Amino acid sequence: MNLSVNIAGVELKNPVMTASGTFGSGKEFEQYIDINRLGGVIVKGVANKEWLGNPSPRIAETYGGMLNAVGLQNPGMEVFIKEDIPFLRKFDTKIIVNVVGRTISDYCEVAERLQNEDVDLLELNISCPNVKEGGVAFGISPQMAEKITNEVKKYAKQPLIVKLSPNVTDIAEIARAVEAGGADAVSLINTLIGMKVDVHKRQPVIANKIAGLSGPAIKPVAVRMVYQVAKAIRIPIIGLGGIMTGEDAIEFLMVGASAIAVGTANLLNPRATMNILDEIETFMKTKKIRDIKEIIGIIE
Amino acid sequence: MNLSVNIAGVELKNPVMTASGTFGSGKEFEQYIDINRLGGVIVKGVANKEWLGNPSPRIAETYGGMLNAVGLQNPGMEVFIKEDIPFLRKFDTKIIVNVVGRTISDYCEVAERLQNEDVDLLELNISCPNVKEGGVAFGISPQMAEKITNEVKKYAKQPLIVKLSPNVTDIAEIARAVEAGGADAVSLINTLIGMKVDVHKRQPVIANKIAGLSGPAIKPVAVRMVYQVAKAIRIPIIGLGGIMTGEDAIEFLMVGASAIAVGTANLLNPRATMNILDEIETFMKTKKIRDIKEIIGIIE
Amino acid sequence: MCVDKNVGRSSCKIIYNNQIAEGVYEIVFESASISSLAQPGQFVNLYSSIGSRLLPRPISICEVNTKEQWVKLVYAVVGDGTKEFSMLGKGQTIDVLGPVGNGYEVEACETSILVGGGVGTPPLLELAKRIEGKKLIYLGFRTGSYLVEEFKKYGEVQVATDDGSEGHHGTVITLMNQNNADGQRIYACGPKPMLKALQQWAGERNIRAQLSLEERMGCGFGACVGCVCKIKAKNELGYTYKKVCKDGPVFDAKEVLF
Amino acid sequence: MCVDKNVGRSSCKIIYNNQIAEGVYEIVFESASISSLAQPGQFVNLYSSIGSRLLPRPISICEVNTKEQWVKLVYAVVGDGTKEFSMLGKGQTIDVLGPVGNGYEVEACETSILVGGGVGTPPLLELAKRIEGKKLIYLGFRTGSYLVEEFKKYGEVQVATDDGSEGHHGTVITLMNQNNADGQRIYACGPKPMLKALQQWAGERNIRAQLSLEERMGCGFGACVGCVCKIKAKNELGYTYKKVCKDGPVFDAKEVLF
Ligand SMILES: Cc1cc2nc3c(=O)[nH]c(=O)nc-3n(C[C@H](O)[C@H](O)[C@H](O)COP(=O)(O)OP(=O)(O)OC[C@H]3O[C@@H](n4cnc5c(N)ncnc54)[C@H](O)[C@@H]3O)c2cc1C
Ligand SMILES: Cc1cc2nc3c(=O)[nH]c(=O)nc-3n(C[C@H](O)[C@H](O)[C@H](O)COP(=O)(O)OP(=O)(O)OC[C@H]3O[C@@H](n4cnc5c(N)ncnc54)[C@H](O)[C@@H]3O)c2cc1C
Ligand SMILES: Cc1cc2nc3c(=O)[nH]c(=O)nc-3n(C[C@H](O)[C@H](O)[C@H](O)COP(=O)(O)O)c2cc1C
Ligand SMILES: Cc1cc2nc3c(=O)[nH]c(=O)nc-3n(C[C@H](O)[C@H](O)[C@H](O)COP(=O)(O)O)c2cc1C
Ligand code: FES
Ligand code: FES
Repeated sequence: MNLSVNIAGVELKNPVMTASGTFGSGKEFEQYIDINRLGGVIVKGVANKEWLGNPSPRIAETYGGMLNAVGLQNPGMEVFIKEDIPFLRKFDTKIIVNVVGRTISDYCEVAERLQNEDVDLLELNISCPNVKEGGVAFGISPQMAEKITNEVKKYAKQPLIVKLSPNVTDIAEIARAVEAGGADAVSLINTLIGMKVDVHKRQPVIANKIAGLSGPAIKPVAVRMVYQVAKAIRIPIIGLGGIMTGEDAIEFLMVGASAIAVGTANLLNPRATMNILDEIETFMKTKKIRDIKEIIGIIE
Repeated sequence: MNLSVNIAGVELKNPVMTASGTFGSGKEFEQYIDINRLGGVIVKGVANKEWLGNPSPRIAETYGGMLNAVGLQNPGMEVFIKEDIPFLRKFDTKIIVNVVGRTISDYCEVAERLQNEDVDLLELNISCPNVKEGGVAFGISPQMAEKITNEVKKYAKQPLIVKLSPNVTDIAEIARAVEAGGADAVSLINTLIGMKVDVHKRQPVIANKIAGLSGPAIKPVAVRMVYQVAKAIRIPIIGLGGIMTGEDAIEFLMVGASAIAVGTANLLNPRATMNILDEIETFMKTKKIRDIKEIIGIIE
Repeated sequence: MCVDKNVGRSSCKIIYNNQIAEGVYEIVFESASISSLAQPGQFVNLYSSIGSRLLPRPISICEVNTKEQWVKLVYAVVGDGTKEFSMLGKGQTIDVLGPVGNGYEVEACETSILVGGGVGTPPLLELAKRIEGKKLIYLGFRTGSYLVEEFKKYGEVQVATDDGSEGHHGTVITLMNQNNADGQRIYACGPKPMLKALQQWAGERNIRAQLSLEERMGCGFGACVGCVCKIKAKNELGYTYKKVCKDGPVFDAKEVLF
Repeated sequence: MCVDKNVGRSSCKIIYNNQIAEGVYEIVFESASISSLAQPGQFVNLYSSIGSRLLPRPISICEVNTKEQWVKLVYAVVGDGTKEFSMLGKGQTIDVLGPVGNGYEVEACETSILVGGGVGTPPLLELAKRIEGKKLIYLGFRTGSYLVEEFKKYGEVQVATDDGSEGHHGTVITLMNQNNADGQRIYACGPKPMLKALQQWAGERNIRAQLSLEERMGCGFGACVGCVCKIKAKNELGYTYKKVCKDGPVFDAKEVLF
């Protein structure tokens, strides 16, 4: 049984990765899972400098989903390079760095700094709904998305994935723009923008008021967008949004994703990725699928 | 305790309505609920002529939600006028007609035909994701949305609500456009576009492939959009999307909706609107709120 | 006691819920209203108690007892919802709405033919009870059988199985042909291929057949227009969409466009 | 038997789950790993079995028995999740992950002061068991009390209630002042206003105090950075955000910025 897939020249041993921001850099998961089994680890967002993040509360539960407004709290790239890369390199898995910034040059600075670091892929996060600066604006305009991709490409030594926002009218248009800008792959979806009110306290549950909606509730939107993007571009797609089970993962592969990432499910059960891998393998065995690539994009 | 609210000059006895397409014209509900208690009934989409709708399967279950691709099956306005208006007029509630069309003149034709009919409000549906023709395109472009609103206004005798699509980058922009076009109110949200794949059969679950996602899963997106639109326009808002309980309804009122509509919940329990009304009344009693208008838009 | 109103979605107490064949369960619950209102061929909506599974699971009414106020259903475990139901036990409750749908029109005649396939057999039981005259009952299963003894109380039962594990080895249709089955009315419920074959069978013999159809449902009581099937119509297309949950599930075989 | 690894989210069998005060429940479940690993001040994540409620409910560990391999928690019903838990019974299971968090640093000294408020009292029980030396235990409640008898086994207990229904009429802080409470270490868990007042109280007397904080959680084991609180830092802002679930829930009072 062959589960390996290829994303922009990087061979993943299987299509199961962890979604940025839901796995830290893996340290919290080491005691629960065998990180070696993962196709790749997409680490939490890394900026050029330390970001403090948003005030609390940052989390709310919604029906079948959750809201978060962490605001990309991270200690900055130097700490990441010093602490997280050596930790992850102990494992036989690919390292994908989620890059965040406020300005194009912030992003470029991170890409440049990572040039000679032991990192397999970069993921450009232009779609975080929880920070006012830059991030979002780049993800919702095709012109801006193309431009930032193009600029960062000049500094990136590793292949570049661009992570798309679902909060747009036409995601295929944005995908085409980043493809034109030189992206080597796209990942989608980031969180939908949502809000929740505490009707007793008469205030938003989240300090930041608006927040990112993730979890199984959003899966149908994510599947639809991956499907639409797969019809629009030729570079590989990493599909994510609400994946909880092996069958969820297979849905994304069937509509055209070459790999998938598990997000919220990690938070609800640290062993989620292992279960999903097991379920994919069982599915393939039962259906006599010898190579996972047989089912990628089989939905017309 | 005063629950009445005013939408574009029409006084509703309470803010609880039924969402278009989830209540038919009420006939299926007569045996389960007292239709007189409803603030208003928004009937299923009505076109100038009979629409056949989409092939089966039209429905799928998703995590905390559902997909539908009914495709606005309806017998056309003449049947509606002959059968449904007289039925609904037996009850002491407002009648709101959801108007659908393929071209601007289709919409205008329905508005014109209803001029002298006993109908309280029109709701222009420019946001149904399940029909290829017209509908969607009008809802995702501010220019088109303004134009169609403006045209239909010329024929409409009743005040005009425009129903907005959530599948856009900037819903506030569309809301401002329809306000400029002369809309008397807006309602939001219609369904998110989603998709589901049957991994065993290797095909989309819904014959139409893509479909509209509704139910509690989408509530955070709906609340956020109502909040954003409330900050952007001055005409009243009807809030909907995933309302299952009285507290859900109150969330929408608090972020700025003057009334709400119950959709998917009707399908899951035909008495949903009655329970929601009871829960709103209990909430008001417990919190000593004398007039429902006290809490409309209290979230900054 | 007789209840004359469908009371909507309500919680019903389970009397028992037992496996009667591999992956097939029989559930009996208390309901004054459903037991007194139910007509053969109607169904009920069962609801999950897991918040993430919202839609109704339509299950045909197999048998009711108006006096003892219970309702019996037979269902196969095919997915998460029916699996959840299968784990319920005596004394627990389940949310139910019904009876819903347009059942069989029971017509008096000399010989009626009842044809059931798989979990399409249960709804024929209450029907068999209520039809007068001679009844030829053909029951088809993939493997094994269930409810056969119950059916024997009301008519002459013939069983066919796909794997030959019981009765005739083959489909109910080949069995009917083999037996030269003859009657004035056909009542059927089962998988689409069986119904399609029966439509032809009945058409050739000019026998009125009533078929019970299935479709995915959004509400199960006529509100969403989600569960439609193609019914012949005199328009350009030759068909129109009708609701399985409200206009059906039982349709005249002549009307159905498969 | 001793288990040296946190086994992740797993299903635990409930030994009992009883109401011990108005809206307050005591649940005891089996877990070899949690009972052997737990440190005072650590907590576990409880999970709903309703698919629509996904997030963990963090509940402090009240008491464990390593030999009998059980874990006791005490929780108040405040919302849908805790309401669901309250309906579970003996023999049923519940999904649990833990122990998680950074508990109290137990320091030997002559007199320790333990201060609990409401459902902040339970975690102090296992702590009281494990601290050596004299223990002054102050427990505050809105009305009534619970666990008081258990605490009496380990130290001198004083109770305060907001409504005067039991013990001192007022807060634990006023009670402590009244008693001229004195000691070298303070361990506290309870509502924010109580902790804030204690921070000041301890600061004025220069006593080291450890406070257990609460925050809404996304994962409860350090992965999401969702549960942060403000901890003093030498940067421009004067603070940084630390994770309550991992860096805490117990922090030194001197570090916390309320
Ligand atoms: C009018 C009517 C009467 C029925 N009576 C019975 C009965 O008496 N006994 C019985 O065992 N089953 C009956 N069914 C089928 C039953 O409703 C489905 O098997 C059930 O809803 C599946 O639920 P699930 O959650 O277990 O499966 P899911 O996980 O939802 O789906 C599993 C499989 O079941 C199929 N399915 C799902 N929903 C439906 C549906 N509404 N109609 C048809 N197929 C569906 C899907 O195609 C899927 O492949 C009836 C269906 C209808 C429409
Ligand atoms: C480290 C830690 C230890 C805890 N220990 C205990 C304990 O031993 N006993 C106990 O009864 N409670 C304890 N709590 C609080 C408990 O986690 C919440 O009461 C519970 O999660 C509420 O769940 P619910 O579904 O019933 O309420 P929800 O419907 O989710 O919310 C109801 C109310 O509870 C509050 N709440 C929700 N989640 C949290 C949370 N994570 N932290 C604080 N408040 C919250 C909300 O503000 C809301 O007003 C602890 C919390 C933390 C963070
Ligand atoms: C707590 C949390 C933090 C996140 N942080 C990031 C981040 O730093 N960078 C990023 O690109 N996406 C971030 N995301 C988005 C996820 O990577 C993912 O795109 C989204 O949650 C949808 O997938 P899911 O439904 O499987 O969680 C975060 C999501 C969550 C829930
Ligand atoms: C089965 C179904 C049919 C619908 N038909 C219509 C329609 O005819 N016109 C319309 O404007 N919206 C239609 N909608 C959208 C709803 O009115 C509503 O906007 C949407 O479902 C979100 O609300 P909810 O989550 O409460 O269902 C339909 C929704 C469903 C589920
Ligand atoms: S299922 Fe809703 S109309 Fe039939
Ligand atoms: S709750 Fe996720 S890091 Fe603390």
